Amino acid sequence: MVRFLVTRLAGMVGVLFLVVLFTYAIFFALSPDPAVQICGKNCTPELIDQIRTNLGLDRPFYEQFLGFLSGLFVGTTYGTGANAIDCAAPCLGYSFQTGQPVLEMFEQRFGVSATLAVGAAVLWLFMGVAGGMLAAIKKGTWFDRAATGAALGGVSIPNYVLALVLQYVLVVKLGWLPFPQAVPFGADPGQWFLNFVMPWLVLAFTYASMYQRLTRANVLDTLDENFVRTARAKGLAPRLVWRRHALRPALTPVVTLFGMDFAGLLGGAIIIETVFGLNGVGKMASDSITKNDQPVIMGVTLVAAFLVIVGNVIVDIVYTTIDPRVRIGARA
Amino acid sequence: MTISMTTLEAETGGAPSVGVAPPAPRQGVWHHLLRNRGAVLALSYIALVALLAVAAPLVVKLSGWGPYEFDQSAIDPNLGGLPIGPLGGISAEHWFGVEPGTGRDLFARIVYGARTSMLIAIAATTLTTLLGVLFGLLAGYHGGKVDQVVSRVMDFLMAFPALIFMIAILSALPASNRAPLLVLVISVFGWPYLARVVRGQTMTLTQREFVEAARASGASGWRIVLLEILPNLRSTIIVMTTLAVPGYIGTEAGLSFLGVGVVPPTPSWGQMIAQSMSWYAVDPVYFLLPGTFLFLLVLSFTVLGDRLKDVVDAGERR
Amino acid sequence: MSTTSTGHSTEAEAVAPAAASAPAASTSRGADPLLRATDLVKEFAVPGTGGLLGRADTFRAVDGVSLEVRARETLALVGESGSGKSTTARIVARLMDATSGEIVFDGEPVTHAKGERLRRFRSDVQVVFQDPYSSLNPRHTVERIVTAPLLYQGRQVPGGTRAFTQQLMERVGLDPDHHRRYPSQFSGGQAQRIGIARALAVSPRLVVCDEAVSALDVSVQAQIINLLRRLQREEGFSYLFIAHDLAVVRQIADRVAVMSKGRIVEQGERDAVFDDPQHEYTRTLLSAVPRIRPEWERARREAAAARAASGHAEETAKQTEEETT
Amino acid sequence: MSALLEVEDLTVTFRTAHGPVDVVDGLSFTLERGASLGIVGESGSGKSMTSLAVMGLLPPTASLRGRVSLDGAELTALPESKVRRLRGDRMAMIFQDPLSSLNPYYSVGMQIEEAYRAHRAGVTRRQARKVAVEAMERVHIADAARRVDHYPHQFSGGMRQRVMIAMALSTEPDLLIADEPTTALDVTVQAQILDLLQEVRRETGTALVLISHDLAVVSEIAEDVVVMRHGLAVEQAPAERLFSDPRHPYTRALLDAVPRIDDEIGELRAIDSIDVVGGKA
Amino acid sequence: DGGSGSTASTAGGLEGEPAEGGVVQVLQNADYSYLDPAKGWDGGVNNFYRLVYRTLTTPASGSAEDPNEIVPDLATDTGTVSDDGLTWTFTLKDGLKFDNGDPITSAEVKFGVSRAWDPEIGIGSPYAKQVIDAPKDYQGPYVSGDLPTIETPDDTTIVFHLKAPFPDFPAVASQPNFAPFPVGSGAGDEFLNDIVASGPYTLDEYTPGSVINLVRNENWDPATDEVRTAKPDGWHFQLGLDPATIDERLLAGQGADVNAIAGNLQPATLARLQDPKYQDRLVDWPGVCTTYMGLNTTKKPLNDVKVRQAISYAVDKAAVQNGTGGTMLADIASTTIPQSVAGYKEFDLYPSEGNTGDVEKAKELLAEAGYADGFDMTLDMRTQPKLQAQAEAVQQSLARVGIKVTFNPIDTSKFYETIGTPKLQNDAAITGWCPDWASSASTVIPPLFDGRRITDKGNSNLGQIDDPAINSAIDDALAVTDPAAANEAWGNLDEQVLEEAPIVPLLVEKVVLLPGENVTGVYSSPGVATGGLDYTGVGLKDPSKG
Ligand SMILES: Nc1ncnc2c1ncn2[C@@H]1O[C@H](COP(=O)(O)OP(=O)(O)OP(=O)(O)O)[C@@H](O)[C@H]1O
Ligand SMILES: Nc1ncnc2c1ncn2[C@@H]1O[C@H](COP(=O)(O)OP(=O)(O)OP(=O)(O)O)[C@@H](O)[C@H]1O
Ligand SMILES: [Mg+2]
Ligand SMILES: [Mg+2]
Ligand code: NI
Repeated sequence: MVRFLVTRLAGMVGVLFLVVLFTYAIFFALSPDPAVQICGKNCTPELIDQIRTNLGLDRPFYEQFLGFLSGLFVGTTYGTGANAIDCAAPCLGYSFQTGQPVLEMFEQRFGVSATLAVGAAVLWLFMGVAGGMLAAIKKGTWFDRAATGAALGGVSIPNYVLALVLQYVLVVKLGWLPFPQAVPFGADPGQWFLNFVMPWLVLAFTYASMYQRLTRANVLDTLDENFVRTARAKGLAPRLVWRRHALRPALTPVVTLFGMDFAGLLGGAIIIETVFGLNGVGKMASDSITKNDQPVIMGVTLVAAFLVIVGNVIVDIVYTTIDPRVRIGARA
Repeated sequence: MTISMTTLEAETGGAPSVGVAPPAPRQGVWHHLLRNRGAVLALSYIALVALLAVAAPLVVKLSGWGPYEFDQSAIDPNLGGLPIGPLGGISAEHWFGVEPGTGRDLFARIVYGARTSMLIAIAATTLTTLLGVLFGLLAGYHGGKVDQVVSRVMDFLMAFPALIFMIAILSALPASNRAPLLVLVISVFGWPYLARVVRGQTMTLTQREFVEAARASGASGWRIVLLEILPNLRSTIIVMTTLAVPGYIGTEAGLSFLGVGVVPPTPSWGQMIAQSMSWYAVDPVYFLLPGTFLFLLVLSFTVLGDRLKDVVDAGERR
Repeated sequence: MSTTSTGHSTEAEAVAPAAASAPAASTSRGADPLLRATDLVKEFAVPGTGGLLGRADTFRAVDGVSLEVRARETLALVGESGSGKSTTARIVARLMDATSGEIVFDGEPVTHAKGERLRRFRSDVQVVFQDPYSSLNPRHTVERIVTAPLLYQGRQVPGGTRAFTQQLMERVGLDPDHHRRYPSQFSGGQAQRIGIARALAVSPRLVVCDEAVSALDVSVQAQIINLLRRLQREEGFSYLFIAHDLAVVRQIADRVAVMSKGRIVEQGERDAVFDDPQHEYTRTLLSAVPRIRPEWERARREAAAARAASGHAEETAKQTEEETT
Repeated sequence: MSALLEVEDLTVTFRTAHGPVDVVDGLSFTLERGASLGIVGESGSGKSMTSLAVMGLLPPTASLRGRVSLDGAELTALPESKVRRLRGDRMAMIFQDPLSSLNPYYSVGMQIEEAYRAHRAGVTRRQARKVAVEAMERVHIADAARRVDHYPHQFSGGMRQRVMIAMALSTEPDLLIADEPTTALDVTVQAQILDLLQEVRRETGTALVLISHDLAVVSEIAEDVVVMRHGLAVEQAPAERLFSDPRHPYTRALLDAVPRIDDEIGELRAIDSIDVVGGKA
Repeated sequence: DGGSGSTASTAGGLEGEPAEGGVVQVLQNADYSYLDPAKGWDGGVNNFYRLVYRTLTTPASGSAEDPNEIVPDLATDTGTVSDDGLTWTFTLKDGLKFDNGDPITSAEVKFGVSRAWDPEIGIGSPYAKQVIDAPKDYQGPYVSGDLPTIETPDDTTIVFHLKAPFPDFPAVASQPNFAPFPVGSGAGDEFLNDIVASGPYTLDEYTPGSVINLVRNENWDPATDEVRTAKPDGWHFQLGLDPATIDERLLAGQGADVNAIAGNLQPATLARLQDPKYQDRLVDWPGVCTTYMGLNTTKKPLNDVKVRQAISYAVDKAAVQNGTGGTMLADIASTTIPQSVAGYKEFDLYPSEGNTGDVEKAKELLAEAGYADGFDMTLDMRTQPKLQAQAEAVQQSLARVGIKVTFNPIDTSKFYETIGTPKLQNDAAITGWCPDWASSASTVIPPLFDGRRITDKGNSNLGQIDDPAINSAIDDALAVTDPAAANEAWGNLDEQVLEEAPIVPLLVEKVVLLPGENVTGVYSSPGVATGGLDYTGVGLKDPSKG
């Protein structure tokens, strides 16, 4: 187990390093001169050079990259003298647009993304897994057809279209819900719920459809397993056969997928946040892309990748608790 | 993006079992597929869109308006450029109505948009399939170090917040010709999902005795891979590919929606949806048309992939 | 040279008993054996151990195995599951490299043979596997399958693919008209014949049969055993015959080697091993074989003989006769 | 008093894409309490379907005609819920492949307990666990008290099959159906399992149906034997009669084909038909 | 006839005087660039700065008689100039305080202005640096210390020494970077998320990208301020909203949205305003920013004036207007100086029927230039719906005369960098220009057409026209001290330049707003909010609502 964890973590660090290097290199090569951005609307070539020197942009790639790396661990100071900006470890750089440290920006927006992700995840797990299970037991019935049809539709409809249609119906026409705004839970739990419920629904719908299909297929496969036949041969009640013997193995792949999807969402649901104007990480990413705020894009990419990788490791660890074969045979 | 990358794998259920399979002869698959109503409908719609896409210039000659021609007489300058007439300006002249602001013919733009969507999705699918199969086979067959390297690269690509990164790259790169770039970027992030499945199956197949038999017969590594293993991946590849197409159609639409799709004035469905979104209340036809076309195309490919998978699985169980 | 002129072991006289146990037994026979393996060792890394740092633990699947197969004779390798039989077979067939040890084929060392030498070795040594379906590529037709070895060795198919395939199929007792069928369109026994046909395609001198009949039904098993025996008689092959079913081994082997936990614990002429097992493990193995009670057997044979005498013979014979070409 | 198991004119039909197929065709036999019956036949002859039909576990695409009664109760006429209560209690079954037949997610102890508790209302976990340990001891699993918490993949093939037997025996059923219980096992382990089955029968008086394609295996255990081919019982007789005086040509052929360890080295009598298992294609 | 824009404008106001109290809701898509007035400088943030910062002078309130005028703010008047035009002296009012109660003296004003020279902070309005004399290597107070060319003889007097006479200096003194700063403060990132308020409001909460909350600055004395009424108790800015959602909310006007104001409506929303219930809160003002297409005169064949004139004739401005949202959102332009800016002169050198372009004339000119079969050219463009529609309209209309326009789509963030770098600039680009103050065209003509201002980077003379005649005419116009005479000079200069056709004026985008029904005090401010809503006068009819 310990060895497994160590190997896993070492792999994770390796992948993260690759992500950092790759991202940094790409943006180093592609992005327009940040000095020009900082310099603003009316700017002279001398001023640009001045800014480049101050930010160390005139140094070679590897030096800048090492600087960035060391910033992650020990922090950095941007600029010199009175104008120096301290960026404490882990420093992901600071926004050329707003001058804010990227990590701070991230922290400010993470709440919204997390709320979105958690709420949607609860919904989609419920809808997807329960729907998939029911459809599998009732295979061939009208319920199965309806649920499977809805899931097919769900994976096919772009969520921005769905978002708009829902907003038009629920908010504009019926007035049941407000236009979504990121109301903090602490401020007013009721409003918080009303404001988030539509984004949750939209976000959850696509995933729920996917999970429904996956769950249904897995459960059907598991029902074909010999050990389910054994359980039936023992004379167990159908519900028990179901719950105990069919579901647990069937849900294992769902867990893997969930880990990745959820971690991915924490890194920002870019379209939903943009469509609903919720200031989460995804919105921040798309805004910074529009403004070409390179350090922010890079920061978001890194943190999002970090979350996905950590998510994977967590899934692996969770696996060891749900699947005894992995638990004991850390060697598997 | 409508469909996250992980879907693909989920839909095919990770690694479908490699049956000790019957030939599953081609005509058998067709024969069973054509008996399924859903599959037939899906195929017909795909065929229709493909036909429209291929014959776009001809079709547009028939309908009378090109995709880039402005028709100022069809819109009302005093109402923000809203199409004149009910249903978004649908008329004998403009079969699907016109685009607000420009008066361009929506039928022509949808037909040409089909070109873009299909072309990009199919090109991306081809490229991902090539990459995915190649690397999947490499990793699965050789195992050991090769597998380690390929698997790490896949982990790395899959760990990336692909959408954010795609947008960032696409918006940063010079964009005179976006379509190949889109295909490239989509493929770079897409192949690991196929490769993972191919790798898994190759690993099981490599354990099978016929591989050993081939080796005992003196087959070299690449011959085993190409002549012995690859044919057994056929159904997996077909199914995965069919299921990948709707994903990429969705991805293209999503990227276009976020403003990094194909270069205007070339129409694409995603771009049309993005532009039509603000008009949904006043010109619902404009909003619904590209959305419906897209929805149906994605749905058709998904249904087709699903049914194909059923047929192939059933064949393998036989 | 062996005095055994056919694989028909009933005729085989007892040979020098010196061949009894482990280390290289080559001295007992004047001539060189067709294949000689000396001191084979195979270690596998235990998966999951080792990792980034440190060496993986190893596990010895084959631990100092020496054996030899003589021309036109059948050496059977028996032992329980996991004793290292298949691993030994793979090493001998050069499908896997031994950790240490040496293999000599037809007087030439082939342990590390490469290129042209390995190619020749490949056409001299062929393998028939346990699971007939698994060992045949489900996506290839019989034609593809049986000509594959020639293709892989870059040789011409003598007389054209079709004719060659049909002639091979006839030799193993398959309907030549089925040459375009896929393996799944055959029964297990038929599929196993395809596997044998593939081995025959390159006219090998040694055929390694790794549990070639274990997966088959009794009746089908009998057909295949008969076929293998017939081919040995006709073509003069040597077999390295791996099995866990001692009853089958008794039927086909000239000599027997018993493996346990990666080692050969007993080796000798068939009847010597069966009638007078020296090693405790061999005795356990023998006693575990299920048997039909001898008195029932006797009664049945008598009844059969009686029936034959009373004229039912024709009918029965038709039903049960070994099918031949 | 009626026999323990009576099967009368049992026919199992599969609905397939190419029309209905009878895989068991008019099979009848009876089994007395404590007796043992062997069913032999080549692969695909319908042995497993027969046993599944008795247990009421046929796949959904199969339908059944004829009559199966256990201890006078006509299973084929009972509602599923009633049959379910008999299953695992009065009649139990063990399957060919012990690894896939055990749920990898639960400890073997839990799986045995579960079988027991399903039919003993009000049994505490503790009691059930004790039964599980005892059952495991009875099938000679050393250190049962500790191993009860292990998972299937931690056992060897023979031990898994023992666990399956322990599970089946935990409720002391009247009837035990063993469908090819030793096919996946080594000869030595096979011998142990066969001994174990004999021992269990002796000790508990459970009637046994042993299914195998290996005539020698059946001959060691069964008192009566049914020989099946293509879904039909071609011959049914007490073991001694069947083995010493087989009447049906197919039975004879089958017996001739068995390789013998003791003598008779020579051409084996094989059944002359390329299509013996032709049904597979 | 080019004056189609003048009719549509509403004076603004919406019935009723603002009452004291309440919170104004501002719905906005983008966050403000910077809270620091030395860094930020665009129509939106300048408007916001007026709520929290005061400068020496400031544009008049939107409700003033002449909203284009520059009026005193911290200073008692708009400054006194020396005879040589090189020295400007301002006197501060009494009783000025920061939000913490500290008095505002000339030292604080000087300190604030001197921050403009800091290379990293002073990235806002460039005028202070351009016109005020300073040591060559001066880099702001944090690096170089005191700036000797600004003198503060006493607490209320501040004297600026200029490099050259600049009659518009009062307008320069209204730029955001003339806001006072406590001496020594504001280095590095100190004012990233905070402000030192001198105006009527101060910052209560700021979550970048989502929320800005302003509350009253208790130390602001209304008696010292003639521009701001500051009736509401606070301002609540909701940032990062989707433009379509903003419109939906304005239309729906639920809850606190009755107190909401926002930027321009989307074209798609216009068709929904026909309902009379929206008509009386609809605001429709002419704009001050000209949308034009620059023609790179250094590239062949655009170096030929005939070709440029042909393009000027050929462009279908009506189509461009439709793509922008039709007549409600844009007026067609034929001049560089928009109508609402002082100096506007009405003329149309390249007229056509219905502004759809004169294809005949264009073809004629092309033939004369030797391009009867047309030619290929590349247009730099941004892939945003409106800008894309404009580019597509131009592409279509030029196709009529055989000119094939290829797009070079550039990401929005890189657009100005690309077109502002002559090395990267292609044949043409569509962009806009807003004057920095509306009291004179001195921030329209020189930056766009002065050949001596062409720089390697950050160039705004997209035509790259460097005509000695125009250059000297610009010098002359800048030197005119009489405002009326100066305005006339600019107007004539505009016409003179367009004869050369270095740009094609396309449109002046209008301001179309739909404030919540409880909002009043709605006036246009050409000077500070580029023609948009002036925040300083806005208030609520009934503070208890919403
Ligand atoms: N590639 C491998 N990696 C690791 N261990 C292996 C490998 N192949 C075989 N082994 C191990 O080596 C041992 C011997 O295996 P081998 O297949 O030779 O046994 P066998 O005698 O053929 O058994 P069976 O009768 O089950 O076929 C077994 O314990 C097996 O698990
Ligand atoms: N789901 C199914 N649909 C159609 N036919 C089936 C199905 N399952 C089994 N069969 C057929 O039923 C017949 C009897 O199968 P059964 O499993 O009883 O054979 P068996 O005697 O147990 O063989 P084996 O020794 O291989 O286990 C076979 O021919 C098989 O092909
Ligand atoms: Mg083996
Ligand atoms: Mg069976
Ligand atoms: Ni069919």
